[in-house]
Formats: sequence, C-alpha cells, structure tokens
Amino acid sequence: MSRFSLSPKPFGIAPLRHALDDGRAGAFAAFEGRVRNHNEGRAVDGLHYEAYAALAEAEGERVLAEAFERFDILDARCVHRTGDLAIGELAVWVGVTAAHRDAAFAACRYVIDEVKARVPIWKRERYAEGGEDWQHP
Amino acid sequence: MSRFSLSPKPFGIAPLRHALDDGRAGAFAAFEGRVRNHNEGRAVDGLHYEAYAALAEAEGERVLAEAFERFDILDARCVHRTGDLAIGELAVWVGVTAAHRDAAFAACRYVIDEVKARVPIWKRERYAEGGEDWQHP
Amino acid sequence: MARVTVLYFASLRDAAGVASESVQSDAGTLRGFYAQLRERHGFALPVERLRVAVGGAFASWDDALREGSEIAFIPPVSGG
Amino acid sequence: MARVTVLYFASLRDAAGVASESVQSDAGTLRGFYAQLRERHGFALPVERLRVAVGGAFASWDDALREGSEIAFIPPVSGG
Repeated sequence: MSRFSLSPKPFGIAPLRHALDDGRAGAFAAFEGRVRNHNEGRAVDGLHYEAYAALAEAEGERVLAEAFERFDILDARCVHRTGDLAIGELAVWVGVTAAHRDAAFAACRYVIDEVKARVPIWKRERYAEGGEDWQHP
Repeated sequence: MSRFSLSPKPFGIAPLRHALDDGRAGAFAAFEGRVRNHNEGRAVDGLHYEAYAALAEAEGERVLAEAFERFDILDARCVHRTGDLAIGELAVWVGVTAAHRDAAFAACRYVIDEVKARVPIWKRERYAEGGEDWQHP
Repeated sequence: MARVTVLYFASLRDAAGVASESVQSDAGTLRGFYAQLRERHGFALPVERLRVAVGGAFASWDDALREGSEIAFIPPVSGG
Repeated sequence: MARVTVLYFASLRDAAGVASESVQSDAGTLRGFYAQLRERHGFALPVERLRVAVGGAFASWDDALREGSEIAFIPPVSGG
C-alpha cells in the first residue's frame, strides 16, 4: 500500500481524510504546508517543486513506516505536490489517526519534519521583484 | 470576534478551514477529536456532551487568546460539539495557521489540551453492554 | 439568608434531579453552601474536585454567598 | 572505464543544462565521479552538501562506479 505519494496536480484533502476513517480513532492530527507570500524577507509570487520521483516515493514510504514503528498510530498518509504552485496552494498534506492525541500529534510532526529533511523534492521560488532561485538549505 | 464556539449539531470543517485562508500562512495544523468505539477497555456506543454554555464560550475564548499570546500564529479556531454523538462523529476541531510549522503545531496542541482541561464540557458515555456514565476524570 | 439560583451539570444534575433550583441559604461562603447542598442531594463529588462559578465567571470558594446570584458547581470536565 | 547515466535535479540540472546525460568515466568511486562532473559543469555545490543515489536507492560516495548504472546527485532538499 502506498501511504506517501507525489501529486503533479492540485489534490483534494477530503478523500485522503476519509480513507483514514476508523471507529478506533479518537484523534486525527493534520498538517498542511502552503505556499507563503514571503520567505526570508522577500516577496514570493509562486513556487515550483521538482522531485526525483522514484526515490522520493521510496523515501516517503520509509518515513511513514518509521512513524508506524515509533508511535502508536492507526494510519497515516502524506501527499506532496510537484510542479507550479501559486500563493496559498497546498504543497504538502500529512494526516494521522490514532486512539489518542499524543501519538497523532507526534507522528504528524515526525512525518512532516522527516519529509522536509530527507525526501528528494526541491523548491524553486519565484520572486515578486523578478528572478527565481532553487532553495538548497 | 468569536474564535471558540459550541455547536449543538454536526458541523462541517471546510468553512472553518477556509475562514483561516491567508497568503502569509505557510503552515496549518489541525486536530479532530472523534468518538472512539472504546474507552478504558469498554465498548462504547456513543456519547453525549453537555456544556455550561456561557462559561464554556468565555473560557474557550480565553484559551484561544492565550494561544495568540504564547505562539507566533496568524489565526486559530476551535469548535466543540454538544448533544448526542455516534461513533466516528466529530467532537472537537482545532485549526491554527502560522507562517511556520513550529508555532502552528504548538498552538494547536495547546488549544486542545487546555480545552480538555478547563472548558466546562462533560461527556457521558453510552456502553455497548448497557449503561451510561459521566466522565469526571 | 440569601436566595440564589444554582445550576447543576452532568453527574451533579443527575444526583440533584434538576438542572437548576432556587435555594435560600445561610451559608457564609460558596464552600459552606456546597456543603449544605451536598448533604441535601448526596453529591458524590467532594468540594476539592469542583470549581465554582458565579454569574458565568469562575469564582473563589471563599467568596460570600450573595443574594440573587447564579451559582454553578463545575465537576471535573471531560470535553474533547 | 564505465559508461553510466547521470540524473541532475534542481540547481545541478540548471548548471548542467540537461536533466540527464550518458557519461564515460574512469573515476574509481562515486566521489571521484562527482569531482569530474563538478569540474566539467562548474557545479557550485561541494560533495559534502550532496547525497548520491544509484538505481533509485541511496548509495555511498565510496561505492565503485559500475558500468550501466543510473546515478543521481541529490542537492539539499527543500520540500514541504
């Protein structure tokens, strides 16, 4: 089963959320990363995300599998956009269900932190003043 | 403005979420508390939530105001159900926007923790084996 | 003597059999007033496990019982 | 000598001007191979800031360059 995926087009959250419905789940924690209109003091017009798809999917699945090992959760999903995104658009979504909220919050945080740190996806920012730049933090 | 509210009927999340749309928001953290089919080893059929409405609304607003003082967030909302709820139904929703995810996660966690600890709302569980019980932890 | 309105919630309401009542009491403080009501209704919860509110705002157990006030005893909460 | 396919991403692709290329090299290790490509394309990123993958899985810089393999250099990531 694929818990992590890349989406080259805008994706809806509702079907992802409903796939996690479970009568045992008392807690659901979610994170949305969206395109901000500024970064480090510069006005941003939009973004482009590029992924090394094969490796990103494998590494994303690994992150989700680690979340299952570390936290007492019922299920988890993560989807990351690729391509061109406008301000306010959804870049990444993480959703986690658990019986209790400690595990749901901790796993949700773990997934977004590890995805940002390890999964081969790169952001190119487009600036309001002109110019674009790859972010390689 | 009212950031905390009680809802005597099922409520949709989408309008709450959209009220938080903000081009400055890079991060959105959310928590859903739902009715679990078990609690402390007993099978649960459903719940009833009762609130002391006037005080619950005032105390809920206080919790949200504290979240603004403590964390660098853009906006936050919390809605809590009252009345009869079935398994899987949404009992409480918290949503927080921020420029960055640290503040969004921390504030979301703060709000749900404080609401559970301080806001005068009481849960009566209905058990599959029969009987009901107020939870006064 | 003061006449006040009392609001009951959750297990306190079940024990009292009413959601609210008008009560006349000679209790000096809210603490003493709860002791009287606990005896009358057989409330299981000791005062240490409750909070008290007057007029829709949290109050102190040592506050005086004031004529005409609306008093609520707040059992341990379990929202969320 | 080994002939391999190289994949470039993000700023490396911009600098190389192509998303992938077929390269013949006498480098003994992936580390040495990147040094050759860095010189050829003028990559700004030093090897310490990159990871390397072979055949879609992370690899070690000290691994040997194997004929026919597909090698990707992974700049610091910035998803999320």
